[in-house]
Amino acid sequence: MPVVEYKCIVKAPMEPVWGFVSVIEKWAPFLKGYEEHEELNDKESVWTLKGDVGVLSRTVKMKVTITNWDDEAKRVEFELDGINEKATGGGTFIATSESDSETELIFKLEINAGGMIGPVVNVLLGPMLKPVAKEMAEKIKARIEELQG
Amino acid sequence: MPVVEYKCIVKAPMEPVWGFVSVIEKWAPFLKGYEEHEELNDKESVWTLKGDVGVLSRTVKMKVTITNWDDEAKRVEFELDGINEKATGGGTFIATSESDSETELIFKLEINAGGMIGPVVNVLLGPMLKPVAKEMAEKIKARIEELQG
Amino acid sequence: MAIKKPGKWDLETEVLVLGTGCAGLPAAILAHDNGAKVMVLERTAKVGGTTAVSGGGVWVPNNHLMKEKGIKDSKEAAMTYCKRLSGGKSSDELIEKYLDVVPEMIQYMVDNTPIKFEITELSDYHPEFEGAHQGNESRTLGPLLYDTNELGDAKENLRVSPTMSMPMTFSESRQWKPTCTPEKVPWEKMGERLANGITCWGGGVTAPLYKACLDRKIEIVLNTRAIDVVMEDGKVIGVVAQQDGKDICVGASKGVILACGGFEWNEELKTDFLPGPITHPCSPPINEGDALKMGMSAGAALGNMSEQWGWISAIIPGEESEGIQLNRGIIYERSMPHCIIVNPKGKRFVNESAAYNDMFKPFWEVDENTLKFKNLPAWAIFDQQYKDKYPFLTAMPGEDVPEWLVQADSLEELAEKINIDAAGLKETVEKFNGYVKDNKDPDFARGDSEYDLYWGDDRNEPCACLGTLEKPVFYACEMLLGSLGTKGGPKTTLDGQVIDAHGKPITGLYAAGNAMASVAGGSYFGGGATIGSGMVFGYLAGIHAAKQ
Amino acid sequence: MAIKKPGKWDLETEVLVLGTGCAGLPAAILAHDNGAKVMVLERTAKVGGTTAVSGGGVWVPNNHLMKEKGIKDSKEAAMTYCKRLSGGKSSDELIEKYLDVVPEMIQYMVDNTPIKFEITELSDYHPEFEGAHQGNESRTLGPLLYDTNELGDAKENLRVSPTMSMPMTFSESRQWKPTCTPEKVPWEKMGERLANGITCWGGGVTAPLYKACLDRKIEIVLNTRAIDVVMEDGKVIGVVAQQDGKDICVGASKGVILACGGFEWNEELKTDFLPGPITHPCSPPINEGDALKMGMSAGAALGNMSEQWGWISAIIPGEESEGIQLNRGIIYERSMPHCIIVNPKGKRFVNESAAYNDMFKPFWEVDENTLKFKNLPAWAIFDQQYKDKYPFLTAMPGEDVPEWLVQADSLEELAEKINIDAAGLKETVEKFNGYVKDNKDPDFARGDSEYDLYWGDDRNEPCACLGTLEKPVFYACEMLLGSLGTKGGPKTTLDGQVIDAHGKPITGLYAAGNAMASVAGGSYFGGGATIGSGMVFGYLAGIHAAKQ
Repeated sequence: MPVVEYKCIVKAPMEPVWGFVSVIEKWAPFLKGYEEHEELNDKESVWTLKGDVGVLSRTVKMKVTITNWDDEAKRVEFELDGINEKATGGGTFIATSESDSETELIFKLEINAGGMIGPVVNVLLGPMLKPVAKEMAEKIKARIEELQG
Repeated sequence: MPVVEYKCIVKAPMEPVWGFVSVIEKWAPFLKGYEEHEELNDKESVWTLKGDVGVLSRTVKMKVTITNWDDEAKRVEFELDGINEKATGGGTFIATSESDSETELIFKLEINAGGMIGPVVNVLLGPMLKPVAKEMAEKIKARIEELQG
Repeated sequence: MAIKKPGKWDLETEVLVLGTGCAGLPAAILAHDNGAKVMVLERTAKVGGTTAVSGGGVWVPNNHLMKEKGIKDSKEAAMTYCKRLSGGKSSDELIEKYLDVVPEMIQYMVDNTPIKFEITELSDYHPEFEGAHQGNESRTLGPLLYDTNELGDAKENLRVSPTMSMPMTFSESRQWKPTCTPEKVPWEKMGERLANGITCWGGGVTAPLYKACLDRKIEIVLNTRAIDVVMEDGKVIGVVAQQDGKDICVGASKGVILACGGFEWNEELKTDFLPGPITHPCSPPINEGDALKMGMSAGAALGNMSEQWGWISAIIPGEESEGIQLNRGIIYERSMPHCIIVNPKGKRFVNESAAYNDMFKPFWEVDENTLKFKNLPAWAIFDQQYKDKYPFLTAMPGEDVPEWLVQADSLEELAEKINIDAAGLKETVEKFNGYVKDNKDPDFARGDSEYDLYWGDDRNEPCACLGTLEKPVFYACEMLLGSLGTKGGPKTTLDGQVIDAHGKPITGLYAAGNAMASVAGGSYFGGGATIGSGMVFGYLAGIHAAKQ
Repeated sequence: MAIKKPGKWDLETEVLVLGTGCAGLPAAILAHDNGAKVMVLERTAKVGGTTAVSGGGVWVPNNHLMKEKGIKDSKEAAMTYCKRLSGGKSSDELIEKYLDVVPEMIQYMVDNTPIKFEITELSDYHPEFEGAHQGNESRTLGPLLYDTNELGDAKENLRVSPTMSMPMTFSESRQWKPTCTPEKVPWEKMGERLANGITCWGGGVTAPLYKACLDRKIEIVLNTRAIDVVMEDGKVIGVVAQQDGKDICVGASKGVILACGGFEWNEELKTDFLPGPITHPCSPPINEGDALKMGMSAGAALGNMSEQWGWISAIIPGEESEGIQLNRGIIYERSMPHCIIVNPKGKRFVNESAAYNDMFKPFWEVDENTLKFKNLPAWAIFDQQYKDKYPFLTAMPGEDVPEWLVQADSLEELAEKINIDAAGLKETVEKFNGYVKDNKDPDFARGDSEYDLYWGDDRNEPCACLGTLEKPVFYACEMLLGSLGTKGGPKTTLDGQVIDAHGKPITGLYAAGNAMASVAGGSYFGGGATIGSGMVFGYLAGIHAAKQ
């Protein structure tokens, strides 16, 4: 099962970082291949992404369900469920205050292609996840730091 | 109705001239467009000719009927009847001794295209006859003179 | 490869035109009238090219005679129509140029040469399409009679058609209908006209244009075949030509205009470019792709290469012209009542009455299993009703059945004689006879378009092109792959300049007529779209070259 | 127009090869092995060209593996077969050259590069024709697995197929039948191989040939696109290429080998030369006719211009590769039981199971009345029996029905959804179901040829490619006009030298692969006839150029 974890330090206090991260609209466009998302309710949303599988790119619809949103611990946990592709997975988002001016962001994602040829898709998917996680985290970092001036 | 008459003087006495002319096989190949002829009997034969009508050339089958073969008068009269084309006509062949060493050959031919568009075909046919008659007569003349040495 | 500049030119001019058909003659006239010294090379001994053996119509939307007669037309309508027909194989700009220039060009020719036209009754070839014109508002102009004695001795140089030589106009032909009621034609009068040197059809175009060249003292060099271009610094400056068995170099300081036809008589080029065969072209056997080869030599971009002006033909064995079997174009025969066309399975496969270019296309269909052409050999099948009423090629109604027509007392026997499926033929004829009774052909829509009726018998009720096949004797004649000419070649600018593979004009090289990538693309706008485009782009090339 | 010699070359070599597919790589290898200094220009960042996305088979009559296995073959038999298939669009001499050289070429590659082959079970594409081979004596060689780690860092430069990336051999594929019994495929193992850099199919050809170039230290310059030839005195001496946004001149003292593919991605050239459209090519979107344009610039004669390696395709909306919609080739889907292809009238029009090149041809048939393509849009129609058993593109049996498949509970409803004639479809399906029961398709002979069965389900009785459509749900997927590449281009001598319009070789210019006028003419000999001819004429061109 392809898994990725990416950490980075944002040069900003916890509050603005968490304030940014907890509003999905703010960072959704930073997700590689993001096309649109629709919030069904507090917990559930449907995301349309263009995702790479090897040299092939597909438009994937995923249902994202937030299973735990902990404003205290600054931690979000979610599950993924493919709508037009057989795939499941989940992830977490954790912000940790490192100092008054620095916050660590941790992004974890795992995804598992299902169906008969899932084992092959996962092999192709694996190398794609890391750059996606990195790009998103770095863009969030840059945006928050920019907003902080 | 297209008609042509062609005369020429052959430098040879009457006998060899008539002897040559009266054997069809000898001069048939000199007729422009001649392909073959088949003798049905003493009087009748079928000729296959490639004939020009304007810039078009057609393979024409004609029945030739000798209506008068006069060895005394050195005169042959014949009638033509188209087999695969509507056409009728006829002609004469006359040899006249001019001197001991010269014989006049007269070749007359008339042909009349029939059928609905006959009037047009005759217009196109007209200018074609003269060269045909001339070529044949001249070739006969040359051949007889050559044979005379 | 193009040839390098020779030490000395054998002949020199400013504008050099290759070919003497409907593209070459206007090119020469306009180049002259725009101030250039002009020379024309003609490979044969005769002037007139493919146009000389054609019907001579010119497709001119918005022409001056329509205006005089109060017939409304618009460039926009014609544009809509032409774009649909070209099938994307011609550019909108080129079509627009054609439509802009063709009325002006015809007016110029009428004003400045002895050529004369009348309005015809021929509809566009898809009168049911948007922007098309019906027969009562025809865009096709027909040439009037022309007295070739006007040419003096040069009359002997005129190319004469082996089949289109009957000197009658479009309107006379429409009145007498030689293809339908030949007994109404005043044949004696036709003979007289012919005897008196009167010409019409294609000759009604080529003879007066030839006269216009003679009047201008434009030098037309016969028996001289250009075979390659001479280039210097990427510019065409002349040609190499064969004359009297030797090569000569002809310099052209302002430009060379390729107007020497297509490649329908060149076996290798046809194989190289066309999807299917043309075994029996209807054009004179002189179009061997000289222009295409010269264009390729010069590095021309090529366009519309898979298309040709399709026309089904037939042969009468033993008929020859220019020393080879004559291929006769088939048109009214397939459109008459009591005649259908079938394939080896005995099945119809096409609207027999549709316009020639388009009804040709199904003849090239390939069977994916056998890799043979599905519909070949194809046969026209007709019955005694037809034979009694209408001509078929040269076989006149009421006259004897010629040897070259296959005949039999039953369809089965006929099928056997021509080696096609007898059961299939019988079923097809039964089905077709039913369609005739219903006055509706659900398989191929024969008779639905006004065009389909033009070559039929309008006395035939209820439809001019539908009639049963039921009365023995039954007849068959093989339908062969003919062509009026190819229509692919060097691509040009709107002024007729040949462009290269990168889209840049090649200085000094022009193409027009069947030598160029045709404005018509995949189809045929209407009667005279061939000659119209030849004349327009010849006209434009002549003007442009003269101004260099 | 070709470019004139520059003052100074930016790069210089002896033999310059353009392209890195199955023609370019052997050309480079052979030119090197025959003593020349070689440089290769590749327009993209990746090595492998069209071959990289192909099946990787090579059609080699009389090959060494057949001999080892005791399979008899003869050049004469192959010659008879190839001549029938080429349809006169290729010369006998060129076919003979192919047959003479292809076994020798493959032996050379096996002996001198890391490439390896096995015998497959694929029959020739018309096994019922004289001289053809059946599947049990196959002439198609399949590449073996190759470990791309052998390439070191250059592994990253390999072009990877978006659809043919499953690393299994022809024989494994025949054993597991992923298109028929995908549940039998060891998918975990496939994943492992992929993760470990193992490639096969086209990659099984391109990767080891790339390695052979690396071993020889042949310089392959990526991201450098040749766009025109440089000529001097009628001789090609180099090219102009685009690199990093600027033009560079590359000199080639012994010759330039055009091996950079066809023109199936160039809209203008397709319009100029092909009779019909290719809207959804299956090749990488890099074949824009650069070779053809360079050939034309140099004055090349062109051949086989109206043909292409036909292949029907389909799309899954949203799937992209190289930034544009991915066109997926359709092959087994149309050949399975319970699936037919119909036109807008709801009628079948083709043997769905016939070989791809030839079954494409009816898709280009034009209606003479409407001037539209008769059979477009075309639809594959199948039922729940199919869906339960077989994959359709990426929709696996037993898995959910994807959005891109149209589905309906009845044929009428399905017809309505895809806007085709419902009555026609119903009648067609009823007729077809009857044919299935009779085990005989009298309309299109589906199943008559052994080839038709190859992509079917051999568990299906009595015929691997015939099954009824009767169990709802019914499904539809549009069949689009794909292509493996065009196959017209500059004509060559038997050594691969490009010839001009007069038949003379153009010194310094060669063509191979889809860049040249193909030896296959109008058809497709068997699996790997594309790659086989690319390799053979690349091989010959490399040798000839090196010896200049």
